[in-house]
Amino acid sequence: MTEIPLEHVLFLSCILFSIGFVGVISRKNTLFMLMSLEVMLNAVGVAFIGAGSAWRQADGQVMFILILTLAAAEVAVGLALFIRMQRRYRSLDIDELNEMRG
Amino acid sequence: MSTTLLAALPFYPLVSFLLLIILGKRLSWQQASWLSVGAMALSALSSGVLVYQLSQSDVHVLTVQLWSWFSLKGSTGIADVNFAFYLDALSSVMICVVTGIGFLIHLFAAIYMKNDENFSRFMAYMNLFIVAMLILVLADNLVLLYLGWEGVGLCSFLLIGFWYQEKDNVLAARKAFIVTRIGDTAMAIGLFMLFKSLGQLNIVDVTQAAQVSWQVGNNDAYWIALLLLGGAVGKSAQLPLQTWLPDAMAGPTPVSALIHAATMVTAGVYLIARMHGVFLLAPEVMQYVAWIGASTLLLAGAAALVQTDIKRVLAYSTMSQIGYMMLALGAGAWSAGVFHLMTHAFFKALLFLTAGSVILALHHQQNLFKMGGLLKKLPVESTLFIIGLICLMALPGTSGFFSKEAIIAELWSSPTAGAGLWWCAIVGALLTSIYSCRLFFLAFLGKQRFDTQLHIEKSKLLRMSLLILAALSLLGGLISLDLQAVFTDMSAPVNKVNEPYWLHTVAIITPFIGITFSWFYFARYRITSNAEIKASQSMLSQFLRSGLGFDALYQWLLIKPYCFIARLNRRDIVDQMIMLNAWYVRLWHDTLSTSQNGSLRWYAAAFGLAIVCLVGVVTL
Amino acid sequence: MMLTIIIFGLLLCGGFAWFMEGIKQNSARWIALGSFITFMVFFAFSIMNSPQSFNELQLFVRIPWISTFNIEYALALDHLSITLIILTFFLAIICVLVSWQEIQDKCGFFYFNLLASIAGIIGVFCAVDLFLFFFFWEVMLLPMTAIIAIWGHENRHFAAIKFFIFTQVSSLLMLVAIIATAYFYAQQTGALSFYYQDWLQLDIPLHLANYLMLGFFIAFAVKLPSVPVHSWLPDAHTQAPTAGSVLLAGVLLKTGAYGLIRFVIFLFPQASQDFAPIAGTLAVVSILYGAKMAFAQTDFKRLVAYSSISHMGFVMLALFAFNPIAYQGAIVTMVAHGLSSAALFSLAGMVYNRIHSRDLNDMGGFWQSAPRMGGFALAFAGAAFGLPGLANFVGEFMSLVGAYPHYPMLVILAAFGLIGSAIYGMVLFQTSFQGAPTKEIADLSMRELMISGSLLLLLLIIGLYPNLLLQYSMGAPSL
Amino acid sequence: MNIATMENATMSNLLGLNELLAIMPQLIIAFGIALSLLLIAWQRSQQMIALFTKTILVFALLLSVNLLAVETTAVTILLKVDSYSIFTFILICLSALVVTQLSSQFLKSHIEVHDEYYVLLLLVVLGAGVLVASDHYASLFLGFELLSISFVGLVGYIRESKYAVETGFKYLILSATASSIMLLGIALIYSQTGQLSFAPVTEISHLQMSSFYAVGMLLFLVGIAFKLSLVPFHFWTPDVYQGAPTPITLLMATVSKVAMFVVLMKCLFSQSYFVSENLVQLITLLAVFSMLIGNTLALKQDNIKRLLAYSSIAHMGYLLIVLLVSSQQNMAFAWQSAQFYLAAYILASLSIFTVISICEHQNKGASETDVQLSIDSFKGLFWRNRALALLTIIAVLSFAGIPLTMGFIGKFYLLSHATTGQLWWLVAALIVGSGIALSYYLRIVFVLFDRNENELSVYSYTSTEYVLINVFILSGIILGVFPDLIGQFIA
Repeated sequence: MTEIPLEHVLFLSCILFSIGFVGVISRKNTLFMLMSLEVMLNAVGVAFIGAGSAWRQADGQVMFILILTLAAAEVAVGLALFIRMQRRYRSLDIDELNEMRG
Repeated sequence: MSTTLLAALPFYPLVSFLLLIILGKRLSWQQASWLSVGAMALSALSSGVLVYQLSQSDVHVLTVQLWSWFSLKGSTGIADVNFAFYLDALSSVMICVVTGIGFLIHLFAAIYMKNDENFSRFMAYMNLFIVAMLILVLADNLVLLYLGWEGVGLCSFLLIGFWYQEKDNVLAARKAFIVTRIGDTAMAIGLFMLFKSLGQLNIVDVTQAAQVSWQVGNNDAYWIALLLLGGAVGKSAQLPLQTWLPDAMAGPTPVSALIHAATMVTAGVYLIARMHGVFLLAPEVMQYVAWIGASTLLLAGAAALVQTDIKRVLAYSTMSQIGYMMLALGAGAWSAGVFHLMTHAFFKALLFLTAGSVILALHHQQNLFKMGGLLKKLPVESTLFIIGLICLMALPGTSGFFSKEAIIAELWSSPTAGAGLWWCAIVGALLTSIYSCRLFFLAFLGKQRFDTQLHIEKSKLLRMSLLILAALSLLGGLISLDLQAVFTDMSAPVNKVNEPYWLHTVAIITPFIGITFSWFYFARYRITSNAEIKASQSMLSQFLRSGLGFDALYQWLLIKPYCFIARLNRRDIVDQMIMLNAWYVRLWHDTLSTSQNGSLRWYAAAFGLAIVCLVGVVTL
Repeated sequence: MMLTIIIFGLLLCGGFAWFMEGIKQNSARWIALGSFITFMVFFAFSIMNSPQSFNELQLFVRIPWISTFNIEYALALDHLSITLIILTFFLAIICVLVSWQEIQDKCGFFYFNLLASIAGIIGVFCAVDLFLFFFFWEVMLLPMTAIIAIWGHENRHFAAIKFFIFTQVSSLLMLVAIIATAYFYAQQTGALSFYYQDWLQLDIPLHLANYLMLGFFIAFAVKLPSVPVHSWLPDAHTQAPTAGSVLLAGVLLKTGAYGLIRFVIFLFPQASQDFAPIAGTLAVVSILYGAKMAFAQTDFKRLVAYSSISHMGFVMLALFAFNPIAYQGAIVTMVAHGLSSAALFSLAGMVYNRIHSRDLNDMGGFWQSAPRMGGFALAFAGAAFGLPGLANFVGEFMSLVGAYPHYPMLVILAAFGLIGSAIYGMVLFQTSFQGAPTKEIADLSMRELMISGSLLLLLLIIGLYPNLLLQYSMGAPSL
Repeated sequence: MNIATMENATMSNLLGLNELLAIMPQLIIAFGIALSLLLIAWQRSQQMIALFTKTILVFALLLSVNLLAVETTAVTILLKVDSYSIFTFILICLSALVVTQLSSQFLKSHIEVHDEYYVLLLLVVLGAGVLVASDHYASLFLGFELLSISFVGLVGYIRESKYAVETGFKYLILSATASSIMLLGIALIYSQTGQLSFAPVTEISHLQMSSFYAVGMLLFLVGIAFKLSLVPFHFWTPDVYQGAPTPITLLMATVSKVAMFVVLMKCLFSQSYFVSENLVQLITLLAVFSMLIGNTLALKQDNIKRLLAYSSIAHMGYLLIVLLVSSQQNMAFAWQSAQFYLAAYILASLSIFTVISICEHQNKGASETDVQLSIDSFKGLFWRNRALALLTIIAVLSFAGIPLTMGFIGKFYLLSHATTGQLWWLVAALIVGSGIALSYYLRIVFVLFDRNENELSVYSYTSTEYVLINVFILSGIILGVFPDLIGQFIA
């Protein structure tokens, strides 16, 4: 079937990435921030897969697997912190966490 | 033998100065006065011997070099400046005046200042002054002359401000020093120009090099002579820089007698006389000298008419007499000018010292309108004062007559002076006689306007010194100065052929006209009527009394703006400009630290913003 | 070898003094005094009987130090540095004597800083490798800043920081110029070198030489305070302790002038000749501005600080006149200003110890109760406004005579500085010592008499017989 | 065809003995981690785990010291070990050693046993080791992630401290975003060049045009810049430095910065990036901004840790000068200056943080969990404890770049690099930046000498700390006066 041009894939991943980034910036609840982090990482995965297939190499997919492990590790640590925040601040609003300034 | 005598001349007063300063309070009055007056006697004696030896020696010049000061490796070879003394006819006259009159004044001062508690400090300053004056007069190069010049300025500052407890003495001393310093700077610039064009600073070499390399009216000669004139004007209190002399009367009277009558104020005249080689090459500057002399002459004469303080009258009269000397030098009558310098030293010292003893008698009362009728009370002082006055007025026979006539005679046909200046001299002589008579009537005739008991000083030494001075001022005219050796070379013979015949007669009778006029005009001062006599407060007399408003002019023109600028920029604008940067950085700190507001979402937003901008930078 | 012994010897003595203070009270100052005197005598003797004639730079030691940039530890001496080193030693002794009673707490550390800064200054005067010169140039700053910051008066931190930043930022410019010249040398001859003698043979194209010369000039103009960058000096002086001010005015300003001679005029002759008119105007502006500002001050030390800005203006004017007489005049002015400003500052210290204030309005009529101090004050104020017979006059006269053929207008303006100096000299002397006696102060003690006496004696000797200094610099290279 | 070539390449690398030897230090750290996990399972005691970590680090250090003379060997296409990476790894191990010494002091005040702290520490060192030796984007990615994730754990380690959660979250979210941005950059680069290794790309020409490559390189740089806390991306640094426990702040300031910078240099230099004009412009922009804004922000800062955070931003700005290389032979000198400057920076940070942690330990009352040291808490330190004050002075002067300290020679290297490269803008920014920096560095030094402080308690510290302090003082001065001792290692 016809070859999907590389630029389309890259544009897709960039758009997906900026959606995730905007999610991190706008969301007030920490859980949703973690989720949008995931969105960004998956967008990068798409880009790697696209690039790998364009060059007929397996490196893209190898990198994607590594990214998956990274995402998992991050979320694990993020959720641990999420629970401690819930216990200490009784709320999940990220804006609670701004005592250090100046 | 004579060279060692010459070399040692200034060292006697120097040694006594050092002893007086170091031992200071431990010396009793006798020891201090013996030390200082003895040193003066020694130097007077040795200068007498020197003058005698000079006249015997064939080449009429004595030089001695003590040590080499420094050497200026200029473009035109090495000009080394060293501590060396040069004695010729001109400087022999000067050292005689300085040491002779100086000795007499020291004698008078020893008794006059007897009960002042830091007497030794006073005599030390007087000796230091004599040292500086001798160095000035004997210097063989202009830099050593400048050393004496500033030394003399410093001593006049110390002596004017001797009673530094009162505020106005302090201000008078400061004014004297700074005004003379302005003159000295002009002279210093003159020296720089001189060295640049001639490469020499030694007086004899300068005169010879000037003859060789410059012709008459040369531009360099013009500027150098003008600047040297600036120096002389500053030191001899001539027109532009004369405001300090009347205030200098704040010092003790022997100081006024020594410094502000006999020696220091004549330093300017000596400088011009010594550098006549340069001045002759710049005729316009000689005209300026003449005009400055004439205008100061008239200004001082007018101011002296309305003064209330006896010492200020004498101060203005000194200023006008030095105006005469300047006029003489300007007209090219070098030896007449120097002769007048000598005679003026005699009678002006006499006048000041007698005024001093009068003031002492009246318990430091200097206001003329508080004196009167002293002829009967102080017969000796008044006779001496009369002798001084007649010399001042140049009545025939007195020393003043000979010297003033010599000057006036040369004015009419001299190329750089002329009829106009001659008439100024005559009007000046008229003014002199008027204010002298006014002074005499106010102080010695008329009703006694004081009630305190007179404190008569009976000391023989005082009387003896005054008598010697009186004799000198009367017979001074007979001393014939042969200064031709110094001034022969260039002064072209002045043809006196078409002078009007009535020249001499007018010159002789002007003083008498002045006396008769003031006899009638100031009648109410001399008759013993009990009408109240006060100084006239009219606008004109106020204006004249303040020295024709020069003080106010300089205050408004120079001192006020300088103080204003200084106060305006007290905290150093340049410093604030640099501190502005520090403030600017602190401002940036405050703005930037608001961006650290601690909220995570703001950090991420900033992150994103930065990426967007950088992508824009990279792609475009 | 001798110079290294002196520099590191001084440092060791400093450490020893600091250590001994802990053991025995007041022992530090004796050690400091003793070490200064012994090193001075040692230096004088080794110079006296050393065979070389010091008209040219005589190398003393040259060993490789940082091989990656082949920087060497090279020290050399010539007449200029010998005169300045002897002046430094003399003023160091004066510093110790002046702070005999003034420094009471932590004096061990104080004398350590004093000895360290003197070692740094001597290093500056004899370093011949440019990197080593810069190294000593910065090292001498540290103890000086410490002295100002720890033993200074009320807002000493501000003055110390301002002093340090001014000098540091400008010397960074110099570092850039040093590196650029070194690499230019490497381009020309292949090998990188910081050695001064190699750089002298280098002919640098004019457009590059202008920038390099400017880099050096700015650093030295900050140190020799010329007007636009002078404002650190009054603050540093008012806040520094007396010894600090004596050291700062007496010697640190001379390192700026020394740098100008050695690394601006000799190293970039053509570029500095083009730059000379600007430098001349800067010098005259600092003379007149210094005199005017001095007149406006009411603080004793601030007035003397502005007066030294005015005096150093004469030095810069003389140096940029490229005339042998002016060169000698500059050297004499440097030494004379060192002595006269050190004297005025020690006087200020003595007055401060008695009435605990530097403000001229609190003073008045001291001559009545302290005649000897009044005499010395008059002499030192006389030296400050160039009274002939004292050393400053000879220096200023020769500088102006030498500079006149090159800049007639500038010299005439500079001569107005003489009047300005007379005015502030009068204000300084008369407001404090004449007028109605306000306070009774004790006259000079034996120690203070020794200080002022020796300074006055030196001023008189140089004033009346300057050949002591001049016969050395007679052979100044014909500029 | 591609896979085949790759196969035999890896086959030949893996078995070679000297390749194995080349990456032996990293391997030792990895085994160390596994063994310490076993140790925790066997017996949990605070001293045991600390001692074990120290032995592992010392062992790795010794091994890499005698590896210094090895010539560059490529271990699999992922890693390439050369003398630069070995020297940097030595620096990393040294700072890790000091951190373990300080943290064992730091953790003593908490009751429970903290074994996983040391495991995370070793993980950080391993991550840095991988980064330093990496020659491939994948190994870069692995090292980077290993470093960031373990730092998230370490940063929020002290449970009771009120800032722990906030620091943890801030670091997690922002470093995750940064790593995803970097990955996106790598993906874009990979899509254009077709190779993930750092080897020089064959045809450069068409790359200039494609904006994807340019954006990719930019995003990659942004990810690294975040870690180096350069200006537009520096916001997280002050808060995290203040919130984290002192040894961890030291670890972050030294190990993570050094590793990131060396990997950036390896990546950029090997791909001869300096051909593209706007990348050079970008780096200049970043450098100038970090120098000026970093110093300005630190001006009136009172909290000592925040102040050091801003000063490290400024120092990374100075360091960026080294990246702007104009020619091939200039690159060797660039490596020398970078390594010397990093050594000086690390030594200074180690010394100042040792002083801070000792002072913190003294000031800490029984109750409160963490104490924020401000500059005034150093008041009069010189008269109370001379050694500590001397150490602070040398550290601060070395940061400011004043002679007699190593920092000056580091600044000298940078300045000579900048002047030979005619980077006049950067020289100007350096001079202005160090002018501003002086004002806050001197403030610290002068506070030490304030003597109107009533005589507080004299600081007491254990013998190892005493040795540590004296070693830092001596090395600070000796390396400052005789920089050749380090010089010939780097050359």
